[in-house]
Amino acid sequence: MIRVQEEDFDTGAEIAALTADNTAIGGVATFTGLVRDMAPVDGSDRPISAMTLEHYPGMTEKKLAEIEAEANRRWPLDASLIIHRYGRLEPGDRIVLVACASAHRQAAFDACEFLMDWLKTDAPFWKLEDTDAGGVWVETRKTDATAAARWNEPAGGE
Amino acid sequence: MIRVQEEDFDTGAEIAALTADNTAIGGVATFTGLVRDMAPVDGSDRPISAMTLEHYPGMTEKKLAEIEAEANRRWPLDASLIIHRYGRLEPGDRIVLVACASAHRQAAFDACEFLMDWLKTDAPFWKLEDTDAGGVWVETRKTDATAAARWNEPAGGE
Amino acid sequence: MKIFYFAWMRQRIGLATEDIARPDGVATVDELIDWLIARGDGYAQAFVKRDAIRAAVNQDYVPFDHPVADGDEIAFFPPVTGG
Amino acid sequence: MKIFYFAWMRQRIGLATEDIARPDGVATVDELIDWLIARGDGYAQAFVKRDAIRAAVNQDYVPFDHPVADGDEIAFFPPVTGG
Repeated sequence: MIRVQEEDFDTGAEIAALTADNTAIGGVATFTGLVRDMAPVDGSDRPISAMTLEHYPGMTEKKLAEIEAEANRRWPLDASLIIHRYGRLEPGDRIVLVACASAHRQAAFDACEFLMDWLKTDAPFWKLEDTDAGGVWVETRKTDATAAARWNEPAGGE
Repeated sequence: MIRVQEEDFDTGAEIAALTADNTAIGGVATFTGLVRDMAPVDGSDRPISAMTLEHYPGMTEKKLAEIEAEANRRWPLDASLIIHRYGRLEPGDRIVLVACASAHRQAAFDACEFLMDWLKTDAPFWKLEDTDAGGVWVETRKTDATAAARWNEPAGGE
Repeated sequence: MKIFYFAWMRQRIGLATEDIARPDGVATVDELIDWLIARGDGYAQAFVKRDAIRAAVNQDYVPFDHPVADGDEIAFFPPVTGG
Repeated sequence: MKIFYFAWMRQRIGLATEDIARPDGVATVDELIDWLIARGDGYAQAFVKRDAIRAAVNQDYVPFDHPVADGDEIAFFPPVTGG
């Protein structure tokens, strides 16, 4: 299931709903992304007071659904969930939740990492941070591309 | 923080408490383990109606605190939490929650996997499953030992 | 063609979206970019780091040699930073 | 010495815990196991897969050549299955 929304979400309720009525599930791996109070700007960390998340309505939902389907092809998941917020957020606010349920612990973890890595490099979202130097568009981090690339390795390389 | 308890826990509230008042945290990786409705007994899956978790009071808390400290030494975590239940549980019930918060996504994931792997192989808990063939003590799985062993590799091998 | 611009490309161009008829001689994303740059400074500024820009046609990522046609939904945006 | 048994070892021995004075000639975990097995069938059954058993002294895992002393808290248990 995927959801793109402006409003906050209740992590516990979302996880509970994901596993309700399926007692074959052995575990749920999740990642919750939060707005940090500091951001690197031109090489040094600056405090940020807020963040505005822009996205591409339509394409966002399409790509999220595609990548969720891909995760379900790659790993034996019983359930999966991606929630990504947009709009204005403040430090400490939840941005994103990825949850993967499986009978197999490692499958749940791997799928969760795969989805987070992919969200960082291919989901059409852009972050504008309000810093004391003004609004700054967040730049892509090379480490995110590296993290995402590991999932392109030949089968058995994982 | 570690807790060993008979009562259930509220995953969302636990994660929120872990990250409250620290807006330097970029994300939280979690794993929630649930009681499955089937268990392998002598090579074939059998339905289970309940599970009783026995543990070694005193040593459990000691070992959990040690391994949590080790995770904090290995990764730059802002906060971490292990909750492990004992007593009688039914399929779908929560058994364990591990949560790791960090400014760095991969650190949060790795620490969470490390703690789960360790709980499987070194935390003094034993599961007795009620199956239609009677009470069956769960046997160690070789895959758990393999999973735990990967954290013993020389630095840089991860 | 309906064209969308996002993030700092949107700010530099001063538009989030616009409808244009496919210009003569524009058959690919690359040729569309050339045509847009020629329209003025805002566009030139938006496409200045051309290699870093990503293009989508009908909500799928495409390489710049991908064809464009009337009726397409085309989007240009900087590297994404979600998650 | 206070000795604890867990899971199916506890069931086979029929005791969760017992206090014993360190027997003569018992200086290590291994020697304690030999002494316990000699006490009777329940113990022999509990320690039958001796290589699979884990031992803890004062709540730390120890190898079987670890010394035991009066006042120690000693535990024997099967491979753990938590998490």
